[in-house]
Amino acid sequence: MIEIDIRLARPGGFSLAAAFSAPAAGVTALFGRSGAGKTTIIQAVAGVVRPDAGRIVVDGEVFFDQARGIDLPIEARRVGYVFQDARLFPHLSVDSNLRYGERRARATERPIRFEAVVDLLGIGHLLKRRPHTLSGGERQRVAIGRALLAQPRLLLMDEPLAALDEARKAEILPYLERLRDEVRLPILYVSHSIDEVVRLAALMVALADGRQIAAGPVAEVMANPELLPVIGRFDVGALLECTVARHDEAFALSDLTFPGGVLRVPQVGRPVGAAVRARVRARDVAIALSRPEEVSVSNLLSARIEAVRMQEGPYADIELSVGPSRLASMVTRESVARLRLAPGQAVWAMVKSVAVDSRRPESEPS
Amino acid sequence: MIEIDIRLARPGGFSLAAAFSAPAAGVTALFGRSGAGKTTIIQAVAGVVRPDAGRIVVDGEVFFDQARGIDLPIEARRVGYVFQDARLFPHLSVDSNLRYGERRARATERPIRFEAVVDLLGIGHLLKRRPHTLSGGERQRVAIGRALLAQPRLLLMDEPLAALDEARKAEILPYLERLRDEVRLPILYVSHSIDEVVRLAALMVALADGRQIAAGPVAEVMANPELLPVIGRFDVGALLECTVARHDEAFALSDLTFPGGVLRVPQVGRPVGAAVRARVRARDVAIALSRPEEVSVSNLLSARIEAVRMQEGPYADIELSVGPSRLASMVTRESVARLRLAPGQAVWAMVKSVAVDSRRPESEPS
Amino acid sequence: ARAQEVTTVFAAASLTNAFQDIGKLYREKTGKEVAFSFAASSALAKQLEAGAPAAIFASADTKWMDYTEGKDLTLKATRVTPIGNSLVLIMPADQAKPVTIDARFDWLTFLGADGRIATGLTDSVPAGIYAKAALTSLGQWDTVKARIVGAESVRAALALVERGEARAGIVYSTDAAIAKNVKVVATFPANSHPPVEYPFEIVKGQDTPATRAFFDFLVGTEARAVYARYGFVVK
Amino acid sequence: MLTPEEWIAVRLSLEVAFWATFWSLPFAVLVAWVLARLDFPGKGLLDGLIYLPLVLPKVVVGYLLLLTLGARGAIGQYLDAWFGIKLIFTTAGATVAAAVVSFPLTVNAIRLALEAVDRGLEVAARTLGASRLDVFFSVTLPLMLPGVLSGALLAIASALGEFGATITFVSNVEGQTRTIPLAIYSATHMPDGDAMALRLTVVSVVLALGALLLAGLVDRRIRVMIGRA
Amino acid sequence: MLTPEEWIAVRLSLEVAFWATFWSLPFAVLVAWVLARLDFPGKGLLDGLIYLPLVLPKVVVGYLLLLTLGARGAIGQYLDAWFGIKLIFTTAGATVAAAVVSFPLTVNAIRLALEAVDRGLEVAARTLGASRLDVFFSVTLPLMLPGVLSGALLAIASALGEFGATITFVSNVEGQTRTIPLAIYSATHMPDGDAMALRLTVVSVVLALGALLLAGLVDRRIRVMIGRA
Ligand SMILES: Nc1ncnc2c1ncn2[C@@H]1O[C@H](COP(=O)(O)OP(=O)(O)OP(=O)(O)O)[C@@H](O)[C@H]1O
Ligand SMILES: Nc1ncnc2c1ncn2[C@@H]1O[C@H](COP(=O)(O)OP(=O)(O)OP(=O)(O)O)[C@@H](O)[C@H]1O
Ligand SMILES: [Mg+2]
Ligand SMILES: [Mg+2]
Repeated sequence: MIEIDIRLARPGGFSLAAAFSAPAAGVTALFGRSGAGKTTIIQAVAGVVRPDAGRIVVDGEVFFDQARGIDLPIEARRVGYVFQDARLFPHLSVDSNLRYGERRARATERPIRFEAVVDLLGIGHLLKRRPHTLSGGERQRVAIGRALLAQPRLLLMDEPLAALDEARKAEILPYLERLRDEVRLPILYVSHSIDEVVRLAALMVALADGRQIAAGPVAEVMANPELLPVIGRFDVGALLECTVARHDEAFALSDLTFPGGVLRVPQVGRPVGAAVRARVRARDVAIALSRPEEVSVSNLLSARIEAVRMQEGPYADIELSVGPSRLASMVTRESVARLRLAPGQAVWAMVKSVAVDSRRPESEPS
Repeated sequence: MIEIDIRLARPGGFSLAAAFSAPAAGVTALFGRSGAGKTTIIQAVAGVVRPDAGRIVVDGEVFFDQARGIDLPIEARRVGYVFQDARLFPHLSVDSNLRYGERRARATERPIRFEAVVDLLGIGHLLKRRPHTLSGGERQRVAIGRALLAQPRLLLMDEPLAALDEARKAEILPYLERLRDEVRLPILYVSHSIDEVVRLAALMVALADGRQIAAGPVAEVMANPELLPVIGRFDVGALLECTVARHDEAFALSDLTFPGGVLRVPQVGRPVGAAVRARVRARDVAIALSRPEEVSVSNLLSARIEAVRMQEGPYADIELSVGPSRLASMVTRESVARLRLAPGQAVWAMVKSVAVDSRRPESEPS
Repeated sequence: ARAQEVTTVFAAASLTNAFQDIGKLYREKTGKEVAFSFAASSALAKQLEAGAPAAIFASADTKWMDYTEGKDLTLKATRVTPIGNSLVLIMPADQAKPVTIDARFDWLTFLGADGRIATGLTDSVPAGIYAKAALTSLGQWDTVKARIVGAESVRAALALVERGEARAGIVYSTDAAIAKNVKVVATFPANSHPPVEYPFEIVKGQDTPATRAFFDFLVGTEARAVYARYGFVVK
Repeated sequence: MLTPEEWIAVRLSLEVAFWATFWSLPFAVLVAWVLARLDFPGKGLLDGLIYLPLVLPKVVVGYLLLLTLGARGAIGQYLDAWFGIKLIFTTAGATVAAAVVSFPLTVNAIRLALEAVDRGLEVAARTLGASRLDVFFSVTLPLMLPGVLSGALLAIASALGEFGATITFVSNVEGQTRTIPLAIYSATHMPDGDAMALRLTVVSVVLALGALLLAGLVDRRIRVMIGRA
Repeated sequence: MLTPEEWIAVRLSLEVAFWATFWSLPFAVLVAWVLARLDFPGKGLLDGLIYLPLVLPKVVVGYLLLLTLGARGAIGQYLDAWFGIKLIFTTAGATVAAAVVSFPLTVNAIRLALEAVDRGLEVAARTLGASRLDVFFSVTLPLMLPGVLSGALLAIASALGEFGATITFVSNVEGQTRTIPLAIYSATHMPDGDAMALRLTVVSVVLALGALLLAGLVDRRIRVMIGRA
């Protein structure tokens, strides 16, 4: 359990107030525009910046408590901090940089292994090099490795993947998921990529100008209209809590049941009966008045229009219910007019299998 | 016209060889995985790194020519360089940082104005601050502004937007487009975001391990299968060269004609008759055997299957021809089996309007 | 520029007190300006050699005066030696007991197990040079050599004795006279060392009436009174 | 409190320290820059030459100055003949002696600060159109100011304490070259000199503390200015 | 080439310079760290105290050493009584004099280098579990090594040239305290001493250049090591 309740003011007018709690394992995303205060919160948790007031408690250990005068030194907090700038030690080789924290770490039950990290991050060929000879992305990968190998009990990641290419991101994300789940490592994660957030995070804290505008499960927070400009119109969508019903090994697909229906998605790496979460982007949901036949779209869900909201530009947001579950669809206003879409109407929601991201949720917030 | 033909080796085994040319105005994207050599090329053009051999010519001016012993000093090249790390002057206020290059710039016909840049980047409230008090994204924005205000004749941007939130990116991208078109500023652009690249760039140079694996118009290069892991499976797609046929002001939509059909897309800011480019992602294209009725999908294109390629996992790539144009569709292998999709078959391609990105192409490569 | 209007006198540092008093008297009497530079005779000689525009050179020993003469820097014909000094053995006041220095004096007993004798550098500071000469002529140099510590100036040697760091010191009687907390316990026999003399000469090319006037004043009766007051042996 | 003579020595010391620092600082910055940023044959020799005044006994330094810059010296004779500059016996000469002795210290301090300046920033400045010289004045110099200040402080301090080279080069002339250390030296040759020596020592200490205090304030300002506070 | 006496002086000078540097360096690093990283009342005073040996005429420094560390000195008497350490008239004393005089220079160089070390790296090290002390030895010290080296070089150079404080504190005892500068001083005060002074000056210069050369090599290595080459 991570409890954060801090206030602090910076010279120059910026002030921050945030209060949220996160489960002992799992990813909590910090989200907000540039300058919103994300790094500041991470710094406060690491002990790099001292809040003016409040408390920070991680796993029952008080990191900071202004009232009781507690302020644990940085090194006693054992947080793995991936800085927004990599901060590699220039006088050490990549290898020694990686080993720096490892050598100082306490013994843990399930240590994060050097070879595993080096493989994952693809930095094996760089081990003998000096940081100043690395490219931007290479530097960031080494920084991630260094933080992981310190065997932290809390991981603070400040836009760790921003400098990386998609392929590398795609490799690192599942590893972070595994850490989250297997090592049960709580992670505070700053990212501008809603994809990363949705994929990794259970909780999300949204900040604007130092104010905490929302905190809670990712799906709820993302529904907050204040966040639309930050997330970007095209990434809005619904999250469905599902159960793995069946695997289709031949086609590498899985059927997920959710309250109200079934979703056919690219195979998920979880056993039948396991809980998974599926993200269905509004832009990927089309609407048909009658059941379309002979289409490549595998998911045809019988739905009811709950609301139609005209938006700026050509867009309209349609809120759908599929049984007790909710879906969102983004269509053009013209389609609304053409199909005469209206609340209460029974329609078919068309969702391409390939467009559904499913992920393995970790222990949910209490 | 920018001509680059360079070779250089780094201690530690990395060697680079790249040769491409880019038009005098327009954006050329450098694309490749972390450590591929993107920054190295930019540095060579800026004069920060000296190639072992080759030449670099910009607008007829020889920046570097190993054979003729020419190596123009950095300051004489007048390139606006946005560094991967911001490199703001710590002893100067944000205002003075911005003015630094402006004060040293030559008079130009269409100067980039201070107020415009400050507004665009949303850094007006930071002008009096010192760099060390800025957040990561704020720093990067100031660095972009500083480079622009130096009134460069060539812009070198090394992942300039990676640290920014979507909303900010969405504001800056159109401005860069305007610079590209109105000031006719050539731009070399490094980015991991294929969205940015597609939106801005006419040309694309793909690098892997210092080798240039492809160079040419974005659409062609993106078709290169070697690039798939870098671009990410979900961002693959087709680019259609279109002409604006009609605007539908009421619904804020535009009709674009392309060889073989018409696309209905969110309104583009170009007059009727203008050329635009539309990007249709493979994941956004569904296939129907008969023309679906009463669906929200606005674009139903009569197409022919040219090829069906089974991929790893659940995926299959379908190559479609719509008249003389090509489209790509990504479906599940199961759909291929269910609909018995095969080359030669006549089908309908369903493309949601909201899923089409259209952009204004600048002068194309010669 | 100022060196032209006033008479500049190069004087050995040990003449500091006396010359300053004499200069004051001269100023009061004639209204004319004189300026002094007090430093080691060697430094002053070298400066003269380098063209320093001093008018009068007052050395603390004959060697450096011979040196400047030899280089044709000072006028041999003007040499006067109005004062001298005697060499004395001093001890911290609280341990002082008079002794007699002669060829039979037992230095090692006098100094004890690790007592030291402080004096000027025995190869460069005049008092040290005379001390070495005296001990040599008494046949005792080799015995006490290891106990001698050479200071940068007589004043520094005095400090060592005053502080009790050295058991004894060999200095000029004039130095002993101005020191606190030390007592003269013996005077070296005058014949044990070359006479301690302060030769004065006019610098070549500076033999003007103004220089002459002060040069004569330096050896006049008023000046001699001042020398005597500071313990010099006036000739 | 102080006698008029002592006041003269104090004033003179301040003058010498100020001018020695003032004149040597630009050269020290230049030399530090050359040593830190350029590579040329004979650089090692230049480096060595600069450390010489530190390695040699100050008396020898003074003597070498006397040989070169004295009225009959290798350079000194021309200084006089051509420019009418007389160094021997003059405050100017004392200033030269102080400057020469403090030079290695100043250069070293400035050089260390210079080497810590991020070259990436210099490159950034050049991409913004600044020439090397411009970069130096607009980026490098401001960022190394703490080192320059520290160098200046060392120069002032060592000028205030300089004795051997001064007395050997320009002698000990009241009002011209008799700075505080020389006055202390003279005081020790006077019967009642101990009190004077002590007073002057205290004055030295007070001056040094004053300079240090001032430098501390300036330093804080500079650091705030260059964002390193 | 050199007389036996001169050889003794050279050997002694080297010994003194080496040990003075060796012993003062750790203290200099400590003091520099305290001055650069801590804030406490009286810091200004400590700062001032450290510059004192630079500001005061060296002869005064030597005299103050005599008053405190002489056999009858405030501290010296206990050094002798408790530890049997005798400084006056000994090589150990000459070493102390050289160390004290060079201390401000060493501290200043180290401090400048220390202040240039990026604190962000120190913070990063602490997040990785390193205590402050650990951070100092594993991050700060390596990164400031060029400054420590430069400080050591200054210490060696100024020890080689130290005269005033040495002769005043420990006098000129052959084989114990008669270092090169003392020998040169004597030589310059002898009418026929020029040749000897010149020889010893040349030796000083050669030693200094040697030290510089060595430092240059070490410096290059260090810079490569810390990635600042
Ligand atoms: N100074 C150097 N010495 C040795 N190797 C270097 C040096 N600078 C860069 N390299 C190597 O050259 C290769 C290309 O580096 P470059 O910075 O151009 O990569 P990049 O494509 O910009 O990668 P990224 O996306 O991670 O920033 C990398 O493998 C890097 O390790
Ligand atoms: N040392 C400082 N002094 C004054 N203001 C500061 C300081 N550090 C940060 N700030 C301000 O505090 C605000 C929050 O900064 P923070 O670094 O937490 O932002 P962020 O959310 O991480 O932004 P980004 O996405 O751009 O990194 C910003 O407006 C920034 O300008
Ligand atoms: Mg941040
Ligand atoms: Mg790069």
